Amino acid sequence: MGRLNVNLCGIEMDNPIIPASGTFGYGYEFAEIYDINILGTFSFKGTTKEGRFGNPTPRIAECTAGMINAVGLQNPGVEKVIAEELPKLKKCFHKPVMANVSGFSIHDYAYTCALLDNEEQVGWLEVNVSCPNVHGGGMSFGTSPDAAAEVTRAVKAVTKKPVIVKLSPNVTDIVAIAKACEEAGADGISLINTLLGMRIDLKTRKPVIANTMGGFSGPAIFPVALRMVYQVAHAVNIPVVGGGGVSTAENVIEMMLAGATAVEVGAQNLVNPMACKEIIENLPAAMDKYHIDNLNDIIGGVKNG
Amino acid sequence: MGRLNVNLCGIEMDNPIIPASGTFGYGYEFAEIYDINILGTFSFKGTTKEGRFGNPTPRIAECTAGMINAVGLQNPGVEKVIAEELPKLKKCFHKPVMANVSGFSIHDYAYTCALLDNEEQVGWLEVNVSCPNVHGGGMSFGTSPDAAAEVTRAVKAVTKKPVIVKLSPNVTDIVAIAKACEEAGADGISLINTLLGMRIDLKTRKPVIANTMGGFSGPAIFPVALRMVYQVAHAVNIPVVGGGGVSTAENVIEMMLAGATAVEVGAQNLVNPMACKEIIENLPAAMDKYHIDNLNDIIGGVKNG
Amino acid sequence: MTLRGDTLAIKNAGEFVNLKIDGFYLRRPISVCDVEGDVLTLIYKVVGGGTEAMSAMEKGTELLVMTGLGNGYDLSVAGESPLLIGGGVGVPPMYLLARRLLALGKRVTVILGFNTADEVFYEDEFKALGCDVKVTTVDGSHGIKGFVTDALPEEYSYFYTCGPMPMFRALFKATSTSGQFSFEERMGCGFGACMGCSCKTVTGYKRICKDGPVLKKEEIIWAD
Amino acid sequence: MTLRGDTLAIKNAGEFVNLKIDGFYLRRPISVCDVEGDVLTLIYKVVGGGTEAMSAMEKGTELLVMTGLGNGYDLSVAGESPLLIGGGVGVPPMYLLARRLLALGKRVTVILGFNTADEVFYEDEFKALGCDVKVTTVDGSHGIKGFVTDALPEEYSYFYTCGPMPMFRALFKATSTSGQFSFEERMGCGFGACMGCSCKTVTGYKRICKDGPVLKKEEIIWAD
Repeated sequence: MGRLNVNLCGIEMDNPIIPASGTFGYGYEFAEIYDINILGTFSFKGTTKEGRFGNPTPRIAECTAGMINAVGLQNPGVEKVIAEELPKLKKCFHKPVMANVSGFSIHDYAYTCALLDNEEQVGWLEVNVSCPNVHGGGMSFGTSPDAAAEVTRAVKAVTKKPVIVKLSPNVTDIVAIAKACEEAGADGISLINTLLGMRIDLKTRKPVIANTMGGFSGPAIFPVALRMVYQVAHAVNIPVVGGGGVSTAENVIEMMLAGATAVEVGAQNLVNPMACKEIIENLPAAMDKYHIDNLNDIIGGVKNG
Repeated sequence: MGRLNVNLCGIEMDNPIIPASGTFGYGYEFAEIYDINILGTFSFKGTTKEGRFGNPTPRIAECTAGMINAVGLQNPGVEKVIAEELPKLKKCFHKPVMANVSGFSIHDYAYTCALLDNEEQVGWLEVNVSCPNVHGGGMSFGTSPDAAAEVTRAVKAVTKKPVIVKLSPNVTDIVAIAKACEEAGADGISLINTLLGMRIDLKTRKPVIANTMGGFSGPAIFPVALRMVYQVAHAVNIPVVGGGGVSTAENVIEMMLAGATAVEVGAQNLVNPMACKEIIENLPAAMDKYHIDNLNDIIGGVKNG
Repeated sequence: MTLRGDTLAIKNAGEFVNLKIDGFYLRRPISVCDVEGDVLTLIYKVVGGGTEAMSAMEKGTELLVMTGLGNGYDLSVAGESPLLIGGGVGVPPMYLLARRLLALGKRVTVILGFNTADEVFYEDEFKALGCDVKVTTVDGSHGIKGFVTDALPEEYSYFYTCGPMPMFRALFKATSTSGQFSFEERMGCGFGACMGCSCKTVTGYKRICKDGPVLKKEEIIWAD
Repeated sequence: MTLRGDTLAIKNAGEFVNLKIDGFYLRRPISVCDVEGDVLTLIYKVVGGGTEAMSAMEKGTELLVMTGLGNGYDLSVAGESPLLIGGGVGVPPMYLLARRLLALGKRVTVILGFNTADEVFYEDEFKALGCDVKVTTVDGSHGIKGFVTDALPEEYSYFYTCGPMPMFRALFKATSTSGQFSFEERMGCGFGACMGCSCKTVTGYKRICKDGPVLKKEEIIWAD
C-alpha cells in the first residue's frame, strides 16, 4: 500500500487520479505520449446505445481560465465500443477502466450498462446524468432527484459493477439529487460535470459554439466544484469522485480534503497532455509540504471554519 | 444622445456601466479616486431593514481569475443609510442611484423599499433575492419562482420607482424565476449575483472563508453569466441588467449582444479601482473595432448560431 | 515567427503545431510554413487575442509547442506536375509542400489567391524555389484579376490546397483531377482526444486535428 | 524588496501598499517597512503563492502598486520614550515608525520577537538607527529567552506594536500604558470598498484596510 493508494467502491487504485470522460478518448492518443498505466484509472469517452456524431462545429470556445465544449457525446455506440475500442484500449491500459455512459431514456441507460457489465476490463460504470449538450437528453435526468434516482435503479438492476452517478452542477440543490441517487443504490457520486456557459464572437455577433451554449470547464470552475464536492460528501455515505477545474497536485489535495476519494482531471488534459502524469509525479512533494503521510488520511478531512 | 446612452426602465443613462452592489460602497471611496459622475449609475451597498455586521472574517478568498466573498450584507440599516449615507453620497454623485435592497422576510423587503421610495436620489430599486451569504436569507427567495414573485409583488406595492430584481445563478432554471418576477410586475431583471463557491487552506485544512462558503465572482464566471443573461433576455420582455465577471469594454459589448440593456461591473472594481472609468473610456474604440455606431443597436443583437 | 527547437516530430508538409500562449487557456494551432533543421517558420494572420499576443512577443521568448500534429499532405500521389493552391492564410503550408515536391523532382505550379495587392505575400519566396507562380487578387490590384479558379492551368497531375471554405467549394467543382484539401476548425486539444473538431466524411467521422487537417477530394462531404 | 516610484501618497508609518501580481486576481497587501524619497522598502514572509511569486520576481520588474493605504500609526501621542514591539512578520513596519519617532527626538526602545535565531532579522538596522533594541526568541537561541512580554521595560510613555494575535493578547494584558496595534486581515480591495476585512470595535465597525490597520488599545474588542 503506497501513500497514494485509494479504494474506490471496492477497487484498489494506485492513486486517485482519473482523467475525466471526454478529455481522454479511449486512451490511445495519450498512450502515445506517456504510459497511461500510471493513472489510477481513466473514464472513457461517454458511450451511448446508438452511435452519435454529436453537435455541429464549432464545438469549442476559449474562456478566461477555461473553455466551453459542445461535442455532444460523439461516440460509435456501445456495440462498436465493445467490439472495436475496448480491445484496443486493453493493449495500452491494463487496469480496470471507468466506463462513462449517457442516454436519452431509462432504457438507453439500462441497455448500454447491461452490455458493459459483461466487459471484464470495465471496473466502474460512471453514469452521466448531466451532459449539458444534448437537448432534452442527459441534462433533464440530472436536474431532478426522481429522474436521477430512476436512472440509478435501472442501471443497478443490470450490473454487479459499482455504479457511480455523475451529477450536473447546473442545479439548485445538488445534495438532494446526490441523496436520491444514494437511496436508489448508487455506489458512488461523481461531480461536477461542466457548467452551462456561452460566448459570443464580437466580429460575427454569433455564439462561438454552433450549438449556442456548451459545457464550461477549466480552472475557472474549481471553487464551484469544490463547494459541491464538500456539500455532497458531507451529505452522503458513499464515496465521492471530485472533479472540476483540477489542474495541480494542490487542487487534488484540496478536493480530497473537501471529501473526494478520487479526483477527476478534465480540461487540463487538453491543454497539457502530460497534466495527469505531472500531477501524479508532483503529489508526493505536495503531500510532504502539507504534512500528509497518506492520502487516505485527508479524505473529507476539512476542519470546521 | 451620445452613442453610449441607454435607457433603463425609463431613466436615461449616459452609458450602461453600473458598478455592482457591494463592490462600490456608497461611492465615496471611489470618488476620492475619480469623478464617479462619469458612471451610468452605481448600485450601492446592499441595504437591509436592520443594521448588520455581517459574517465573521476571513470573508475573502483568492481564486483563479476570481475571488470569493462572504461579507454577509454588512450595512448600517436603511434608516441610517437614509440619514447618514445618502446625504454624503449626494455630495459626490449627482445622478439617480440604484438602491440595492436585501431582506429576510417579505416584510423586510417592503419596509426597506417603502423608505427608499421617498428618497429623491434613488432612481431604481435593485431587489436582491440572491445573496448567497446569509443563512436562510436572501438565497431562499431567489431559488423559488413563487418566493421571488412574492417579494416582487410586495416591493412593487410600496414604490413607484422601477423595481429591478437581482437573481441568483445558483438555480436549475433561471428563466422560470425571471418570468415569475416579470409576471409579478418587475420592471427589470438583474443577473447574475455570485456563484456559491468554496476554497480550503491546505496549511490549516480549514475553509479559507470563516463562513465556509461564499459568493464566487470575477472573470472566471463570465461565460456562466453571459449564458444566463442570454437565456433570460430571450424569455422576458423587460430590460435585463447583465453582470458577472465583466472586466473589459469587450465584455460589456458581449453582454449587450446577449441581451443586456445595462451592464454591472463587480469584482473588477476591487482589484482595479479605475476599472469602470477605463471601461467607459475604452468603449468607443471597442465599438469602432466591431462596427457599432450606437450601443442601443446591439442590445440582444446576437445572431443565431 | 521563427522558432528554434526540436522539430524532429514534424514529418509532412501540411502538419500544424499547437502553441501555448500566456493568458490564454487553449493552445493555438498554426500550420507549419517551413522547417529546416531546428528552425521552424510559422506565418499567421492576427485574427484574435491569441494571434495578437503572438505578434506582440519579443525576440527570445520561449514557447511551449506541441509539434508533429495532423496527418499532412500525401506526396506519393502527386504525379509529375502537381498544382498547389493557397488562398490567403492558406498560403504558408504550401511553401514546405512546394519544397518537398521540388526535392522529388516534380514540376510545381503554385497559385496564390488574395483579395488585394496589400495582402500578397511569399510570391517571391515561391519563385525563388523555382515554382511556376501565379497570383490572383479579387480586385485585380496585383496579378490575375479574380479567384484562384480563374488561374487554373490546362494540365496538372494532382492538386493540393489550403484556404477558405468558399475557395474550397469552387476548387472542388473547377478541378479536373483529384486532390487534397487542408481544413481549419476550432480545436480543443489538437491531438485527437476531445472530438472538438470532428467532421463527417464519406469514410466516416474524422477529427480535423488528428485524421486531418488534410482530407482527400473523394472523402469530403460539404456541409450546407 | 525595494521599489522605485511615486511614494508621495505614503504619509504615515504603519500604512500598507497593495501589489498587483501576475497570475493572481486579488492584490497583495504588504506593510511599508521604509520609504526614502522615491524608494519604497517592503519586507515580507513567503506564506503562499502570492508572496512566493514576489520572491521570484527579477530585478527591474514593474509592478502596479496602490500606495498610501490604511491609517498608519498616530505619533502625536507617543510621549518621550515610546516602546515599539514587532513580532515576526510584524517587525518591518516598526522600522519606519522608529525612524520617524527618532526624528521627533524621542527615546525609542524596540523589542523584536521571534521563534528562533534563524528567524531574527533587522536587529542591526534598528541598532544603527540608535534605538535601544531587545530581541527575544521563544527557544532562547538568540537574545532573551521567551516572548516579547518577557522583555518589557519598567518605564515607557506609550507603545506601538505589530505581530501575531497571541502576542497582541499578551501585550494587551501586560502593558501598563495605552498603545496602538496594527492588525492583519484578508482583504478584498484594500481601500475600504468591499467590507471584506471589517472588525467590531468599541467605537463601531471598522474596516482594517481603511479605518485601520492600526487600532488604539482602548477600542479593541477581542473575538473569542
